[in-house]
Amino acid sequence: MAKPRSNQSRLHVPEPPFRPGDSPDYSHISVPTMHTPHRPDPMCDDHETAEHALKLIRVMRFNGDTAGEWIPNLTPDIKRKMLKDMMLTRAMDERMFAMQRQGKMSFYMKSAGEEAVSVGHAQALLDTDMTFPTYRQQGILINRGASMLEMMNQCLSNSGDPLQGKNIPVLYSFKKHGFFSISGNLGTQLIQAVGWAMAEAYKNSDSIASTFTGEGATAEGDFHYALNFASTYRAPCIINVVNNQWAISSFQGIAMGEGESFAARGTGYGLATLRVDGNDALAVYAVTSWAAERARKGGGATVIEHFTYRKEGHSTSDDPSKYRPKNDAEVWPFGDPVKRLKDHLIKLGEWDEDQHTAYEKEAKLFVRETYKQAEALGTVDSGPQVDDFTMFEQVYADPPKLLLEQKEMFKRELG
Amino acid sequence: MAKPRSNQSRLHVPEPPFRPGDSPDYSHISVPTMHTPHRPDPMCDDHETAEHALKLIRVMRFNGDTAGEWIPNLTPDIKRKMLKDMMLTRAMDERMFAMQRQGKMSFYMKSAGEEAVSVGHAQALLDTDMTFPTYRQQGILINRGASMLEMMNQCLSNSGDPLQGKNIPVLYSFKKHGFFSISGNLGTQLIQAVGWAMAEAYKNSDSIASTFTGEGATAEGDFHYALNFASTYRAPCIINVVNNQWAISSFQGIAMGEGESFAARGTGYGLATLRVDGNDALAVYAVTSWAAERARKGGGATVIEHFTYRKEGHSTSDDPSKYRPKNDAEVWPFGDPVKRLKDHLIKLGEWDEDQHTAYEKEAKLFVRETYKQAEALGTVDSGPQVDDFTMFEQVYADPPKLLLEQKEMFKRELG
Amino acid sequence: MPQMSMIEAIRDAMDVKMTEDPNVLTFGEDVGFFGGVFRCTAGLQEKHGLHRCFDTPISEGGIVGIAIGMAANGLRPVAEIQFADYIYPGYDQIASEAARLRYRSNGDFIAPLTIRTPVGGGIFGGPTHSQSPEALFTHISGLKTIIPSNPYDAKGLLIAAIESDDPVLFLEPKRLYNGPFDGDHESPSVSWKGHELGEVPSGRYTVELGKARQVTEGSDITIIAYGTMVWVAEAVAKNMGISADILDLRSLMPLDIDAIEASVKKTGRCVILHEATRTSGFGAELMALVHERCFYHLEAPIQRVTGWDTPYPHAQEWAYFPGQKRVTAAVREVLEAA
Amino acid sequence: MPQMSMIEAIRDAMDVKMTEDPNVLTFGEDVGFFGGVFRCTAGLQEKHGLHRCFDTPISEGGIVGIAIGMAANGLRPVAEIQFADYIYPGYDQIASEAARLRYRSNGDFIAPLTIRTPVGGGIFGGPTHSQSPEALFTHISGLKTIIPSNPYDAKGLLIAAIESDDPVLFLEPKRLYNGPFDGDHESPSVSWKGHELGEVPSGRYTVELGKARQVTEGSDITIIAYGTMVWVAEAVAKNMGISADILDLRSLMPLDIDAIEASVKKTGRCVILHEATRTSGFGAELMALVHERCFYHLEAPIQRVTGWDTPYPHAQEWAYFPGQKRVTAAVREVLEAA
Ligand SMILES: Cc1ncc(C[n+]2csc(CCOP(=O)(O)OP(=O)(O)O)c2C)c(N)n1
Ligand SMILES: Cc1ncc(C[n+]2csc(CCOP(=O)(O)OP(=O)(O)O)c2C)c(N)n1
Ligand SMILES: [Mg+2]
Ligand SMILES: [Mg+2]
Repeated sequence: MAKPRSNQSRLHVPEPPFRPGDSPDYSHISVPTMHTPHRPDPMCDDHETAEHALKLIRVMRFNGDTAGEWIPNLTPDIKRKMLKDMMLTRAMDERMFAMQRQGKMSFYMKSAGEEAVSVGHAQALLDTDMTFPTYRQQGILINRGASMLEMMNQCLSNSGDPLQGKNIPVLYSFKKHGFFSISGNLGTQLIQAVGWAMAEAYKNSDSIASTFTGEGATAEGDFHYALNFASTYRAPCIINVVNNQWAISSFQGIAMGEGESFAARGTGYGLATLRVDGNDALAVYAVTSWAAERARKGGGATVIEHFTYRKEGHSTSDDPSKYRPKNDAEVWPFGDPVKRLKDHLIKLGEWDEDQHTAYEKEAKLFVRETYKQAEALGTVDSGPQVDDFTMFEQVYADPPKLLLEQKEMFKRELG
Repeated sequence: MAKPRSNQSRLHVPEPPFRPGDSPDYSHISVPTMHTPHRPDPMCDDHETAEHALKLIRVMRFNGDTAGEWIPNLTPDIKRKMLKDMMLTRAMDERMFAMQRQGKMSFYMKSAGEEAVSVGHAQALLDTDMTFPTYRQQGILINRGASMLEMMNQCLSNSGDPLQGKNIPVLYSFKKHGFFSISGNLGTQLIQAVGWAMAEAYKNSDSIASTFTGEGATAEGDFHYALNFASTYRAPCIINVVNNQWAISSFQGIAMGEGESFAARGTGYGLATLRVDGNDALAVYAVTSWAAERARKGGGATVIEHFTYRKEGHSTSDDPSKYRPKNDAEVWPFGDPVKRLKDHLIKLGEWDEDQHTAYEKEAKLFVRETYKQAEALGTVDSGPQVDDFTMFEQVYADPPKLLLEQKEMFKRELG
Repeated sequence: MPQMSMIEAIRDAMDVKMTEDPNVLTFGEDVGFFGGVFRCTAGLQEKHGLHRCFDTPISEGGIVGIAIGMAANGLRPVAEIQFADYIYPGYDQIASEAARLRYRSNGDFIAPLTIRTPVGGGIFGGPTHSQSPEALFTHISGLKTIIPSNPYDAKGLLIAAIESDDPVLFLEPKRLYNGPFDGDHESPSVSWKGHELGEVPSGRYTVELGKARQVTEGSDITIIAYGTMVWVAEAVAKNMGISADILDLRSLMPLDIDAIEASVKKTGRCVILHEATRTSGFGAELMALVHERCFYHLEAPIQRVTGWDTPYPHAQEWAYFPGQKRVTAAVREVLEAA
Repeated sequence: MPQMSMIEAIRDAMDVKMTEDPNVLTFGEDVGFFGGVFRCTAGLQEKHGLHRCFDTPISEGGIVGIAIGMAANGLRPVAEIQFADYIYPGYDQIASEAARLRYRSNGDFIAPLTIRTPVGGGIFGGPTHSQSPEALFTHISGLKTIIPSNPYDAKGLLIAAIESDDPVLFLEPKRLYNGPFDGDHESPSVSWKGHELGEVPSGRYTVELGKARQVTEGSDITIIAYGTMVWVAEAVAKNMGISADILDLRSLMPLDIDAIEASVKKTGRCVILHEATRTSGFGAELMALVHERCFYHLEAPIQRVTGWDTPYPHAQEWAYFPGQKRVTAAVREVLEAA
């Protein structure tokens, strides 16, 4: 580990082990292989999961085998679907990133390295379960069969944008796919998801809510509200912390402090707590099923930490080589989530390199074709565009007179 | 335990075991006698205190004996001072409550039943340590020798009020006694105390900060901020949660949910966590010394839960018989903090009933005399009063012109 | 017609809606078993069940946050914030979330919640139990801000708020809970009993959000007020023996700009009252609007009478409160201006 | 004289103060090693040490909270909030605590902290990277609110803010970080290089908080602006070829009311500009103040030109932004009014 940088006072400020120029070495992070913790009954006492908050639940070994108590009962078809969803998510991310670089979009955010979290999680939920995602779970939409054209239209803020240009790229809203409107304000949706889940219980429904935060945003008050209210009212929900090691330029130790895991934050609230290898799609599926069952049966909420790695920049506005070693992502010891599920399927005899290359191409082609259709509907500054006057809509259910007058003022401005 | 009240939905809403009309029976709360947890080294790993968050540290048994590893090394003189401070605090509270009832004050808040928390804690700190109290730690001021006349003047908002009528009764500010200005907004001072402590570390000073919250207010975001920032920057501070079982009318289970203790909230943040019998002044002293030593030596923050009971109404505006059994306080199994220290001192042979009665009288007399002096300086609506124009002062260091103009407007209004 | 205090009228509004619509529920600090520190929810838990009227942790951000999630999921939550002075930890959830959810999702999700909270001074509550923060909310597009001045309006407006598909902030002047208050703290308190506006129909009725109430009709001057200040305005006009158009706004956003404009165009003179801090208070917006629309009809500069640019002091409460003296002086000046 | 962008000037202000006063330190999200998402603190950690310029958790409430504690304990913290749109979780700590600590303790404790945060649109940031929430702060007594429009002022005002014994909210128009912006998004961007106001003296100097800058002197009309809108005002006046008194307020609270009053009394006509949402924006207060003081000197109704009462949309950014067209129309109307 790198030596701590000079600090002339007793004020302790944590620093990441490696900075640009360092040769990162993660041998201090133990990669559990066989000793994945046991799987308690989903209706167990929350105490029984305290150790799970500090361990790491894994299903797939690096050689493609599966091991331990958490192996989910999934058909090869479903596993192939998961792999394809992850590949499609990645293909879309790559295309959109490139298009942003060409000036077609104001902004984009990839989920590279984290596809197993969104896809594995979504696969284990019911369609009636509402998800409250951040901007890095586009895989949920892909898994739930949302229209990629609509997603791209949103990113382009074009004439086909379901949000009519009101929001920045990636901040989707797809109620029809159980995908809550993403807020640009970090953390806020955590407690809203708890409220949504409370409403499900109130209505005696079987559905649950599942909400996401990055590890960085756990520092917001909303995270505390969510854990506390979920505990008090035994809300049927899942609180997912995606620990991808980085906020923007801050490493996870800034949010974590002297704590040992983000899952462990839930322990003091009496919530179930699981920590999972977030690059292991089957493990993500397994812990999600466990937590969903617990929630659905009235056992209350589970905090799941998805331990993963943000392989690329925070967004198109970011350059990670400014604050971490260039090869950090490569030496990260948990591998790539797509490759890991691929290796597993190949080992099973349910997938091969040719199929993989073929689907890679197919996904790329599909994304390219879809993007073409999207661009034909315009971009934020060219082609068919959203009518400017739509900006006055959906502020209120019934717009106040003062707002209608402003619409008139704007008409006069345009002449 | 009382049966839960009817609830026609799956939404779980916690309820206290007893309501008015019930016969409270706290036999389910175990009162640990000899098995107080062991005392680790104050610089131990935070893990070693995880069990302490769920147990209860005690020093005094009900018969006045002391037991266990936490017995503090205190002279009889200091113990007597603590007893007297507690008695004086109680005597003042009683007088002020009665005077409020006579209309002399707009409001008052007693600390009955919780005197050991404030006095025991203050006794274990250094004068240079800044405390960030709530409205129920007046015992800190008494212990630190603040002028009771000034305190009463504040409550009366009279011509001698150091705050010149700006704030409501009990929300004292005594920088000279290391007593931070109490905010009417719950929770806010928790994170401010962490900032104060960070500044001490930044300045390489040995002083620490100690901050308080009721168990109810732990639900505010500031509690989370405090634990998180204290952990990240290893701030030299103590975070005290006074669990007196009640917010206003809400029992502690509303804030706690499925959690097991408020001290345990700190575990997930990697902070040291102690839970103490808050009616045991010697135990409060002991845990405070431990946490103060840890903080001063660079070991970071400790969360201390003081397990106690609010014997009376929340404030003069409250009537607890509306929401809890009338005799709840009496059957509460941890006794009265004054009586417990008294019994211990008597057992030691350092105090007797006569001395006790004598000091009770002395305290009462002192309070009565002091109150007379205070009332001579006026009350909020009679006698010498704060000049109305002082309301324009201390808004800014240098008042803006618009504010000075308002002062002139007010002059004109008075004619 | 039943006689009600404002507290009872507010409680009745919730009771009516909870009885009629299973999606309506209410919660907040001390709201459940105890029935609220001002007793606005007393009896509702017993009548409607633990799951429909309950206590929350002391967490205003959490309270608003769950209300948003519930509202998006089809319920009609009525959340209580114990004092408006404590609403700020929930400010982000209100301004960034409740008010913006419809817009940012282009109508895909909405947040039809109501937040009730007591405002205003007059009970020696000092800096943290007396604030009137309405202007911090009227600046937030997407939010409706309502403030009744009497039991009849309180019930009708609260029912309309609960039924509104937009998030509504419902401010309750605590000094009016038990009776009208004309700003003279030295005279004995009056109750709503026997007061015309204390006559509150049973069952459901609504008062439209966005319509002002014409308190008195007159020709000399327009006095724009809301909440407690409506009563001060009425007392001042009466004592001065002037013929005033007094408007009780009731709804700050949406605003009854037509009523304001018509009145000032008629009288040519205008005084605006509020209890909140002067600078950037809602009076500034009202003044701007009147100026923009009625400039050529004004015979004197508009004046506003407000609280000062200081926190609400404890002992100097009546020096802070814009009472009859301050209002009278302003009205006189405006009337006497050439 | 050194040439600086506004980013460099802001960084230099902190550098100067950190060099001169060991009690000054700065922190915020991504502020440390990385130097801030807008690079305002780049290099400060390396130069002054890890303990004087560091990253914080993503917790605006926590950031302001520790700043208050530090400030009360004798330090001079400069806290960065990454975007003003994210300041709301810290609103309670700012409004209830930083702004009130001096008052409620009658001067026993003070909170001399500075909060820096970027405001305004023009970078396609949509609803959550474009807001101008100044009016939510000018209503808070005890707080100072500053907004520079150029590098020279930015440095001098920030140094004055750090030295002020009051809490200061320091708003940085992000569209001006790298150059002046006249509201015409279609013309090529300009940089501060070579610009007169990009000439920034080295070392310590201050610009007094509460003094407006007279941008141009004129006799036809007064245009009151701040932040980005100052540049739009200048372009409009130039293009229209009118003789305008343009005031760059720089400080909203304390406000240079004398300068405003003198100017409007001279010109008799006034237009007020801001980018924020119209209703209850700071323009309302300015309009109220001008009305109160200059009524008899006004030859036409004052107009305000503002953003709309909607969230800041993404695609319709330039339809929302109060650009030259909107401003020109208002100025023309005011000039032409009888
Ligand atoms: C309330 C708030 N504060 C700050 C930001 C700016 N911001 C956007 S993303 C980000 C980092 C988030 O990190 P993390 O929570 O770990 O999520 P990740 O991007 O790693 O998925 C920051 C600081 C914001 N959007 N909202
Ligand atoms: C932010 C905020 N919300 C609500 C209140 C109103 N309030 C004052 S005291 C109180 C109960 C506090 O309970 P607890 O934290 O347990 O402290 P205790 O009174 O028991 O010492 C409430 C709800 C407040 N003062 N501040
Ligand atoms: Mg992250
Ligand atoms: Mg309590």
